Amino acid sequence: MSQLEVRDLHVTFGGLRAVDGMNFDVEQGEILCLLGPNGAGKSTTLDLICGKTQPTGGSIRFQNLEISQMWEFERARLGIGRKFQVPSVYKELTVAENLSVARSVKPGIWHALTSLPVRNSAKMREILDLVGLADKIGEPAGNLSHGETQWLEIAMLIAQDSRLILMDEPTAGMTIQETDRTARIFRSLKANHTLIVVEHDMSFVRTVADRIIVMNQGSKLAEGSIQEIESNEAVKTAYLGH
Amino acid sequence: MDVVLNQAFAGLSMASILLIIALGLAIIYGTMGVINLAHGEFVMLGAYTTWALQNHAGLGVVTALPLVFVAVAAVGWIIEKVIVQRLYTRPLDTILATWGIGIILQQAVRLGVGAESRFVRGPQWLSGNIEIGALVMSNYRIFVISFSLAILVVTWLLMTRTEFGMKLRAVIQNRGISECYGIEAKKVYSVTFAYGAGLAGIAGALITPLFSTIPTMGTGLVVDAFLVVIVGGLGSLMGTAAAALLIGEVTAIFSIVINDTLGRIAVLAGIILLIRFRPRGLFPSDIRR
Amino acid sequence: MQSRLLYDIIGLALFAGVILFGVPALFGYDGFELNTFSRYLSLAIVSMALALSWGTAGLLNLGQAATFGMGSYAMAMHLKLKASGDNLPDFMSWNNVEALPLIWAPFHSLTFTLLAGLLIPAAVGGLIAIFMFRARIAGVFVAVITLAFLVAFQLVVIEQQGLTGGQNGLTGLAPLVLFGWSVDIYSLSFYYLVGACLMIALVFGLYLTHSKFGLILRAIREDSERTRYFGYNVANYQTIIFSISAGLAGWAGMLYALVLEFASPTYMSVSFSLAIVIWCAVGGRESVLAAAVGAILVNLAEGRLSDVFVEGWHLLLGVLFLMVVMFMPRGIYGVIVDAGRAMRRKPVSKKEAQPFETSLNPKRES
Amino acid sequence: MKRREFLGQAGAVGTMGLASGLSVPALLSGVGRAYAAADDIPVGLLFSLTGAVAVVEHTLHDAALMAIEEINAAGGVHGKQLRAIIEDPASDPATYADRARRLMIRDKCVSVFGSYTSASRQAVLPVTEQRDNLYWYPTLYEGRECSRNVMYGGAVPNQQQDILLPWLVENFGKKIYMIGNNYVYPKEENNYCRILLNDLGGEVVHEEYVPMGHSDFSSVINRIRAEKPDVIFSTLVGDSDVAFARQYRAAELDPEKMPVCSLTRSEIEVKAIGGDAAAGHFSSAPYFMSNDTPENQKFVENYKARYGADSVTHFVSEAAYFQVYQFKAALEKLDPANISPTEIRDAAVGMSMLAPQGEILIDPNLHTHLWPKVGQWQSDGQAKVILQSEERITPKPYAAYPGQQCTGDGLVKS
Repeated sequence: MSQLEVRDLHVTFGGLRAVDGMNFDVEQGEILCLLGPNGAGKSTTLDLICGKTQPTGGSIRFQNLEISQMWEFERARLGIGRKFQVPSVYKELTVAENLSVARSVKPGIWHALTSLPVRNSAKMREILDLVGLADKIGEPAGNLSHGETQWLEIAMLIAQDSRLILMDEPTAGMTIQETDRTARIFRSLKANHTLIVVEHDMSFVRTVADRIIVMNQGSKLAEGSIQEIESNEAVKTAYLGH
Repeated sequence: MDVVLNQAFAGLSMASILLIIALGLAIIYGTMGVINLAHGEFVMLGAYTTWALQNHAGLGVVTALPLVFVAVAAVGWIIEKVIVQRLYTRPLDTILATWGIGIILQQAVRLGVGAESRFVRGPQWLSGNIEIGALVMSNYRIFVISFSLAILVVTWLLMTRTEFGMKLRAVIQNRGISECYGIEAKKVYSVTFAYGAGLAGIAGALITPLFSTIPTMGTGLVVDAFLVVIVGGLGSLMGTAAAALLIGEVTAIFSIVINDTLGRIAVLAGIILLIRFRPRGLFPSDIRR
Repeated sequence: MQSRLLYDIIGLALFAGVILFGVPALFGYDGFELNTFSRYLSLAIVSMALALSWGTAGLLNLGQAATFGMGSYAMAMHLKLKASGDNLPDFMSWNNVEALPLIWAPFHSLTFTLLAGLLIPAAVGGLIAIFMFRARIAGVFVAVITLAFLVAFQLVVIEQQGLTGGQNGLTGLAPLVLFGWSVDIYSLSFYYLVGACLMIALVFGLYLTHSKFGLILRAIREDSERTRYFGYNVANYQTIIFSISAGLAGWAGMLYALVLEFASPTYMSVSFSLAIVIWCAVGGRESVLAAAVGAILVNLAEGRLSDVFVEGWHLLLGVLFLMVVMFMPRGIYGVIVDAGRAMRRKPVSKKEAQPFETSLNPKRES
Repeated sequence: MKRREFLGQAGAVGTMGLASGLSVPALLSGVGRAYAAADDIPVGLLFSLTGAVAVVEHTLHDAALMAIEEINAAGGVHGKQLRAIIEDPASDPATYADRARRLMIRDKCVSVFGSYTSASRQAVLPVTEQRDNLYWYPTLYEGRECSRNVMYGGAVPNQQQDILLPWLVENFGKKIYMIGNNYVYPKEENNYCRILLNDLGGEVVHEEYVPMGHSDFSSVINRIRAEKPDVIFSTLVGDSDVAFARQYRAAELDPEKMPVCSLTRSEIEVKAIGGDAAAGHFSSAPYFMSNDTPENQKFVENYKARYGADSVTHFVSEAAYFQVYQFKAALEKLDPANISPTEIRDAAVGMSMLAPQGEILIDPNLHTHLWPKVGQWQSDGQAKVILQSEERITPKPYAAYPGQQCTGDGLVKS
């Protein structure tokens, strides 16, 4: 049984078939990269999995549970985390508070009413050390630089500790060093987490991807390892070959 | 049957007044996302300007209209420059600020002109009724209905057929990019705000022969106009017109079937349900962002 | 965050000192002044209640006056029944109501009244909240729906004259008897009763905002969408805080009806609702304490200024309010926080001084 | 009880008060009644200068203030000046209650003059009765109140309708259409009207109430057209009345065939309506500005001199004016060192004086005996009196409710 099974997934926006019959599986502990030209439906696929968009047809099973009709927060509680293309951290909250919101093992109201907003746990320090924000812990996130904001969001995803993490262009706007560091973090996450990553940076994809799916016009064009994809003729015509 | 016909006309008449007040609000809201709670006070200023022109210059309501438009638009322009412009980055605060402006305008008029109700004479040539069978229509109300339609058409043309309209729509779509192309968004906002205020002034001039002209006259109107804008769909001119018509007619029908109070309650309940299930309004605008 | 808590605790201690000891001493235990101040304190509760929903969770509730009114009517109904003895309340016989309406009957009991004044507004607030937040209504639409509800509710109350006393409201009330103590509203004990209610409400409010619950609400205020993907049921969080806020408003309403000795549909007017918004904004909507202080200060200023400028004080209030919105968007609280920060370390970050923004536009359906 | 006793008691408790805070209440119940024998006599003016009812209340304020200053200019009372303490309750009942407390408790006024609406009077009532103060209320109202602490200067239903209804039925017909704002005053007037109509064989074709401030009367006018009544019996107030009159006129309904007869429309509303739209319709009131008495000539002259040539007096501002003189006359009967609200009240009962409308008298039930009239509005904004009561009419606050009577001992039920 795969961790995530997507079958015949469809979504239509006013006549436009944004995702048109997607089928794929993702295994526990795998890093799957989604490639494709703009408008191929990559981000929409992530939206469908995390619940931002409701599918017009098809099924999404996560850990053998049908999730396509669930609310976003229910899916999140099952263990699906999402990073959006535009960095979205809470700018008015401090770094520590951002992590505390993200650390949502018990998202119920009663628990929230009976807990402190921020606990200085070893886990939190560990995560902050990992992304290099330990000295900014009390800083409002709005004061961080663009790169730091990206790191904070990644830290939040680690804190959330989702089994399946959906990443939309995590390295956009990063320097080469930062991209390398992100790649290292991703590889270290692999042990306990599954990742689906939408990314354009091919060198990054080469470093992290276990498997690649290339999308075009809402459906799967090709699937396989990096070598297989790079030698695929159809992909070359549609995407890589200009 | 007679009652139904007459009531349909009454609904149309209420709708025209709602429309003319709501139109300015809709433009301002649609363009810059500012909920102008001082809009009722612009209506009030329009009424008082009409009164002043009639009393001191002997102008009739209809001849005063262009002057009223210019005067109230000027006030709107100044307010936009001095106050509203500083608040575009925090839209919810504009509700509070414009409410404060409303209080100030109201009190300024009260202190300057006095609290008592002022009398504005309706145009003589529009007195009387047209009777078609049992349907009795007041000439002045027919005039207001036609005028509101004319304003709607003019505004629509202005938005779609002129260079200013093109600039305006560009700014609505994306302010940053428009500015790169040399459109001065600030100027566009100022002009739009002034135009919306001017329309409110015209509304004030037109309703003052029917209602009572006091400094607080705008307060009740703004809530209704605001509901019309929301029901119509943000920034949509035709939506605003349709919503005004709908609310006017439904109010008229309810008030004849039940009574005015329950009619109003029913309309409010309907509006709440509508916003709940169609938060983008009846006719969501395609030009908004 | 530590500093926020520190500010609030120091502030609460100072505030409690001023309210409990300073004010009575300052006014020489004068009954009239204490009564006036009791009025301000009860209004402080409704202002801090708005800070919970508006400041913390970003839900601008323009219907706060409706739930406030419900509380005041609950209390007034109890006292009216008491004043009427075995007879029907006078206004009912004027409206040809033959027997005591069913919904009035339980208000003979003080316990029921106190619970009803708190729980009915909370329940109504909760229902409106469920209705709105399940559909993800946000920003200005919350303001519109609550405003329309307020207008409709006030119309119903005025319309149902036989049940509510209509435009005149409920007057001719008996004094409240609490555990055998007949409450004299000009007494220091009554002042302390209201003061204690405010303190309890403030401590409760501070607890809420400084718990993880408050943190999640602030997160929702900033980006409700994002918060959902962390597994929080945003609608439930919003509903709970909305309902708590409405309940507190009802509580404030009960005290207000006691202070003024009548309940009136004007307590449920749009202008009263907007006045609550002003108090909250002037004090600072981010802190419940600041909102309470704002209510007291504005009312105090209104009381004093209207003595000096009989004709012009309304104008002055408008100008004052506009200045606050434009130049002190976070209210007095923001000024104090910024000053405190400036003292601790020299350069004040520009970004922090910015107010928070609440999304005005509906979430785009893409 | 004598004042000195109160002061003694208050002083004793006052010193204790600081020691033990909780015994202070004992002191406070005395505070409101300790009227210091100062150099002047504080009186409160509680009329809204801002907000929705300011249009009317400001004129009441003006009239009362003018009376106070006239009295002061003539040497005051017992050589003491009246000191007017002005508060603006801003048309909000809660603020009325608050400001009334200031006037009665803090400023120790011996009387407060104020308010127009029933709601505001009822808001002021609790503190007035507790402190045994005296509230001078100049407005016509619904009756059904019998406080020993309110001096009612305006007409009650029987004083407005007893001469009016037979005349209406005789001259215009039996079909009456009732329109009013939705609150207690219109409903009570209509209750009483129905009783009179019953005896006269009249008929109510429709009775309807619109919310306060309602301004679009298209539906009402359509219904009037459909029902074809003989008379419109209106108890609309303020802006609603103005809007109704203007739209009635715009709809070309003819006052000769279907007049509006109002219990509330006065010169001040007519000024806003415009003489043309008001002309031909009727109002029932004890006073019109055109009243031809020397007292009225003086009143109108002084008023215009003070507030401008285009200002108007009306039946409520007349009462606001004469009530200050009633207050003065009562004060004159008392020992200047020893005045209190209740003594002023007791001195005022049974007193008669020449008011602009004619000779009026204060009944033991604290309401006023008045001279009802019916006026027809002219296009110059003035009323022509076309019917005048031959005798002064006794106020019967509970006229619609047999078995209840308001007397000098309060409400008596039999």
